[in-house]
Amino acid sequence: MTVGLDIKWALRWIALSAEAMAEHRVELIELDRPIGDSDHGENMDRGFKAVTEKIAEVLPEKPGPALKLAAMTLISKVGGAAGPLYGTAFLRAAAALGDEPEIDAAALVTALQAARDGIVARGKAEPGDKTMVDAWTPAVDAAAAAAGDGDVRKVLDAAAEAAEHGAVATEPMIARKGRASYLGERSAGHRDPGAQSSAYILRAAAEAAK
Amino acid sequence: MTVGLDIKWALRWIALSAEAMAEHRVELIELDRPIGDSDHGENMDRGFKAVTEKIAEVLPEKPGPALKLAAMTLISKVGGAAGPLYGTAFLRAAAALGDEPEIDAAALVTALQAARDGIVARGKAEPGDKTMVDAWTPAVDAAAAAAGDGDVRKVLDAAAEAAEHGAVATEPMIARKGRASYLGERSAGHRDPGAQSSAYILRAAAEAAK
Amino acid sequence: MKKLINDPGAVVDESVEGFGLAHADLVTVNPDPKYILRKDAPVAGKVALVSGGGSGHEPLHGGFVGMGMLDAAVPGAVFTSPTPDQILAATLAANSGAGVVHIVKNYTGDVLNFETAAELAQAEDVEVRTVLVNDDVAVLDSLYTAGRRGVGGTVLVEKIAGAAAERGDDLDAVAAMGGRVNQNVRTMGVALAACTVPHAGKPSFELEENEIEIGIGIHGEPGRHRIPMENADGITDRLLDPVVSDLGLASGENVLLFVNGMGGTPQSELYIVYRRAARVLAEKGVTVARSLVGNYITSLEMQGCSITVLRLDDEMTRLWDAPVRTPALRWGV
Amino acid sequence: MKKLINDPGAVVDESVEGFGLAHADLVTVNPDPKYILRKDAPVAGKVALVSGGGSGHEPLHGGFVGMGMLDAAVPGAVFTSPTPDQILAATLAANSGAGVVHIVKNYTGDVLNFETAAELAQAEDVEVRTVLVNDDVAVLDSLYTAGRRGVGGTVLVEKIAGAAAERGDDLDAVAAMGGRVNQNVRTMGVALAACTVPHAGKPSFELEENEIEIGIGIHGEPGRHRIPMENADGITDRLLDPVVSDLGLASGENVLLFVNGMGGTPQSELYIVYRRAARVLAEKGVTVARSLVGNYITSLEMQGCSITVLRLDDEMTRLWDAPVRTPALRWGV
Ligand SMILES: Nc1ncnc2c1ncn2[C@@H]1O[C@H](COP(=O)(O)OP(=O)(O)O)[C@@H](O)[C@H]1O
Ligand SMILES: Nc1ncnc2c1ncn2[C@@H]1O[C@H](COP(=O)(O)OP(=O)(O)O)[C@@H](O)[C@H]1O
Ligand SMILES: [Mg+2]
Ligand SMILES: [Mg+2]
Ligand SMILES: [Mg+2]
Ligand SMILES: [Mg+2]
Repeated sequence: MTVGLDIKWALRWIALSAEAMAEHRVELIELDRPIGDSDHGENMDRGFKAVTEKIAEVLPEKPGPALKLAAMTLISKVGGAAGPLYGTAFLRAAAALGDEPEIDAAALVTALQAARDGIVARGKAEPGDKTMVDAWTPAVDAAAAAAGDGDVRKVLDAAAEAAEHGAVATEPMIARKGRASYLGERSAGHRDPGAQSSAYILRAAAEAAK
Repeated sequence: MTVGLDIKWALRWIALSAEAMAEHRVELIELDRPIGDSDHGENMDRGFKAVTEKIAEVLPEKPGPALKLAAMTLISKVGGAAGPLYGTAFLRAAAALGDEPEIDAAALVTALQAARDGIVARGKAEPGDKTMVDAWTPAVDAAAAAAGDGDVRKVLDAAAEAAEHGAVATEPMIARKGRASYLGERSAGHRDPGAQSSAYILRAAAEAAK
Repeated sequence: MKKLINDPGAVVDESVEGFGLAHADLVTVNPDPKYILRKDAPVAGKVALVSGGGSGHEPLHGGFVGMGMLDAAVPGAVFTSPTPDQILAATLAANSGAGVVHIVKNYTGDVLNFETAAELAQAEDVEVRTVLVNDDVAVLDSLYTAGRRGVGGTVLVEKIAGAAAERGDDLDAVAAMGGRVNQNVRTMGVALAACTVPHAGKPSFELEENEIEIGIGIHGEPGRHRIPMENADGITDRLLDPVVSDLGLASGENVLLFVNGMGGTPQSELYIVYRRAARVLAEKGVTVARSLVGNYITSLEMQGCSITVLRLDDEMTRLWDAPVRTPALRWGV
Repeated sequence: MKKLINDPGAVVDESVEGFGLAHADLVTVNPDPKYILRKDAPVAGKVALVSGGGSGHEPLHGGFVGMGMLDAAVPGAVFTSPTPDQILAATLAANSGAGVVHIVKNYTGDVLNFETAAELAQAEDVEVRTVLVNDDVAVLDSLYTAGRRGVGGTVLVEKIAGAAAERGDDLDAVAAMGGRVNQNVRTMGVALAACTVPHAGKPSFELEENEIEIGIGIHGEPGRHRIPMENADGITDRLLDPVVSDLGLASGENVLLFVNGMGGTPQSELYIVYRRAARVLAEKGVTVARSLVGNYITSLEMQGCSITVLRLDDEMTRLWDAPVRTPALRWGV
């Protein structure tokens, strides 16, 4: 049996997410351009930069509190649709993890599910609506399926891979939620920026566990 | 001795001027673009179209009244700098011609001088200031010089040719009057639109006598 | 991208600072969390109106802070809704005890952030009501989508609900008046050229020399469809028809006609559009009792316009005419 | 060229017609000869103010017709000064018997056409005084040239002289007040992109992506020189410095700071410029006692701005604050 995930993982996850947002800032702006308002990469980069600063200031000691700090910072720094949605996701995940110092595969799946459910509760999007839900839902399903032998790394790898496929799968969809929905059928043929940023964030989670 | 100029000439002059303004409308707009405000061709075309209509309405019977009608119409339809300047030119020429049914070479030279003096009186430009004065002044001088043998056609040909050279000669000048003067040294290298329209109008006068 | 800015990341900070300096007689600016407050807020006994949204729509919303309109405006980053802590701070600062009405344009981001702020304010015992503005007929309205956007009608909601608050209506009445305006207002817009978001550095969409985009919103997002360029009368008809039919306007009704510039269109062109719209309404027997023409809710330097029609009743008309004293809208005082 | 117009030749007619429809409470439009008249003109006993010039600078001048400002405005073709018969008709319609002040921007065309109109009016026993506005420091002032252009300062001359007329000053006093404003006001402008005159169909000059034009006027004419793009603070300094030094502003003086948009620049950018200008003036010990920010004298959809500084004394300040009720400027009533 592999070891569980601890505060080091949580901090690395956040750090790698911040790196990914900085690295893909322009790409996420470009994805948001044809079907949105050209700010998703800017929003996420601004948000995760603020999270990084906050983490360095507070130095949380357990995964739950670390994710809660990230959540609160995203809520107060990102704005737009992504701020409250990612904020809620991290907040719910943090609540699910509670004060435990270490996370096993089952707890991890529960936390990912809570994150996804938080996004759905706030945004009311269903799978197929061309939103970040289309990355998170397959990710959560794959994570649950991979949890059998209790390896958190396998769980995270499965989630990341499924999220990546989910993001790609948003391309032909016609948006029914978020800004892209204003375009109606013209939204087809473009990848959803929030689904793509979700894939990067879940990939960061998997990398952080290596 | 050739015959003098009569009402037919005056009406043809006006008609050919109107044609020239319509034909060179875009060219005169383009000359006004780099050193002015892109309206000279539009102004002159609008003005001479109105003159043509007025002439058809009133059917003046002598050169002086015909030019006076043109003057009043230009003043009330053109606006800008060109309206009052051309208006004054035609008005002064008309006054010089008075009610005579026929114009000989001497009277013609006097009328052209009066026109030029009218432009100078209103606009206060001197030769070399890069304005229509730089077409009219050499035209008047050439007309006076050609008047010796009393041939009005020679007078008009000389005036037209001198005006054409005068217009070309404005190219290197640095403007000191009119809108082009705001550009200072940057006005050099462009032909003055008003000098060019003056050349067209004086050429129309010569053609009308043929 | 050529803009009169220093740093794409500082556009909102510097612009709001300049705004505060220029209008120090009417507003104060709180730099962090950032909001713009009516100079004499909180106004004792008065219901407070707070609105906000992404920046780049100026004069909306900051330009409408002052007597007879908003008590506070909360600017987000360019085209990005503000955050709950900003909205909460503005709500608390504006509240005199009579409660606060949030005027929220219907975008997922605005809705979610204002929702969170309202919950937080209520947790601090501040009563909040929310008026959601969703007047854009370019967007199909359905329970299963994000719904219609809030666009031009927002200005009219803020003015008329602001007047209701100023005359002393209570919290529910002010919110109800905002809702009444929203129910009677519809808008549709067109872009001749896109705008460039400073941090993006590129136009938000590309239009050929001979194309226009019909049904655009106010965030540089593309519209419903793209058509070949038409003349002003033709474009006006394309915008006005769906507005009129969605409102179900009948002969004999009174309206306010609002032709709004998107930021980069000369006023002379807005009046050419106004002329046609006024004529078409007159032909339908509709009386244009009030009008507004100008740049009031913009998309940076976008070229284009929107047409908004508000069905007026006597009370709304009186509230429209009531005194207002803000940087961007001022009369009667 | 993409514009919300029907026919390049009908832009002014249709736009002014729409303007008249939208502001029928404040003005009446005479279609031919074309002028815009204050609704209640002639105002008994009051000196009348008449201004005008080429169209394309909206809201100037029509937007400033009304109580406390102009009695009539005379629009020419786009960027072409109006004709004497238009100006004469407006002058006669506005005159109550107390005489008429012509406010004329210093361009050869405007000067000549207003001059002729003034002669014609005087021949009909109407007393006319002319205030020539020439505030543009980008242009070298000399007896041997056309002299400085009238630009942003025109708005301030019209407001302050208008207030003097409204309070009952006589003809010479109103003209003197206009002259006093002109003597104390200076302006300089910048273009980031040119405008397109409808009948010309092409931009009036071409700027590379990295160039700006310093010292532009308001007719789409090129400026004094072209420089590489700079940030907003740098550009502001380039405009403000010559204005301040030409005015000879000293520490302790009061000014009105006016940042004007050329038509295609977002308000947010104007406030970034305002912020810098206000700071620089403050550093020099100059008090910005009044401000104006927005599109008031434009060049169609040109991108850029101008900075105008007016040295204020107490009387000018009072007249600036006096009530005004026009389509584009309104306060105190
Ligand atoms: N109702 C919703 N439910 C889930 N996700 C949503 C919803 N609305 C928008 N999103 C996500 O948010 C992303 C856009 O975020 P962002 O561009 O930062 O905010 P905004 O749309 O306010 O500009 C979309 O790509 C989509 O994935
Ligand atoms: N003071 C002046 N004296 C003589 N001609 C002048 C003067 N000012 C301008 N012009 C002439 O007028 C022409 C411009 O006319 P136009 O473009 O119709 O008017 P505007 O300059 O008002 O736009 C110039 O090319 C020049 O020849
Ligand atoms: Mg976005
Ligand atoms: Mg010209
Ligand atoms: Mg956004
Ligand atoms: Mg002109």
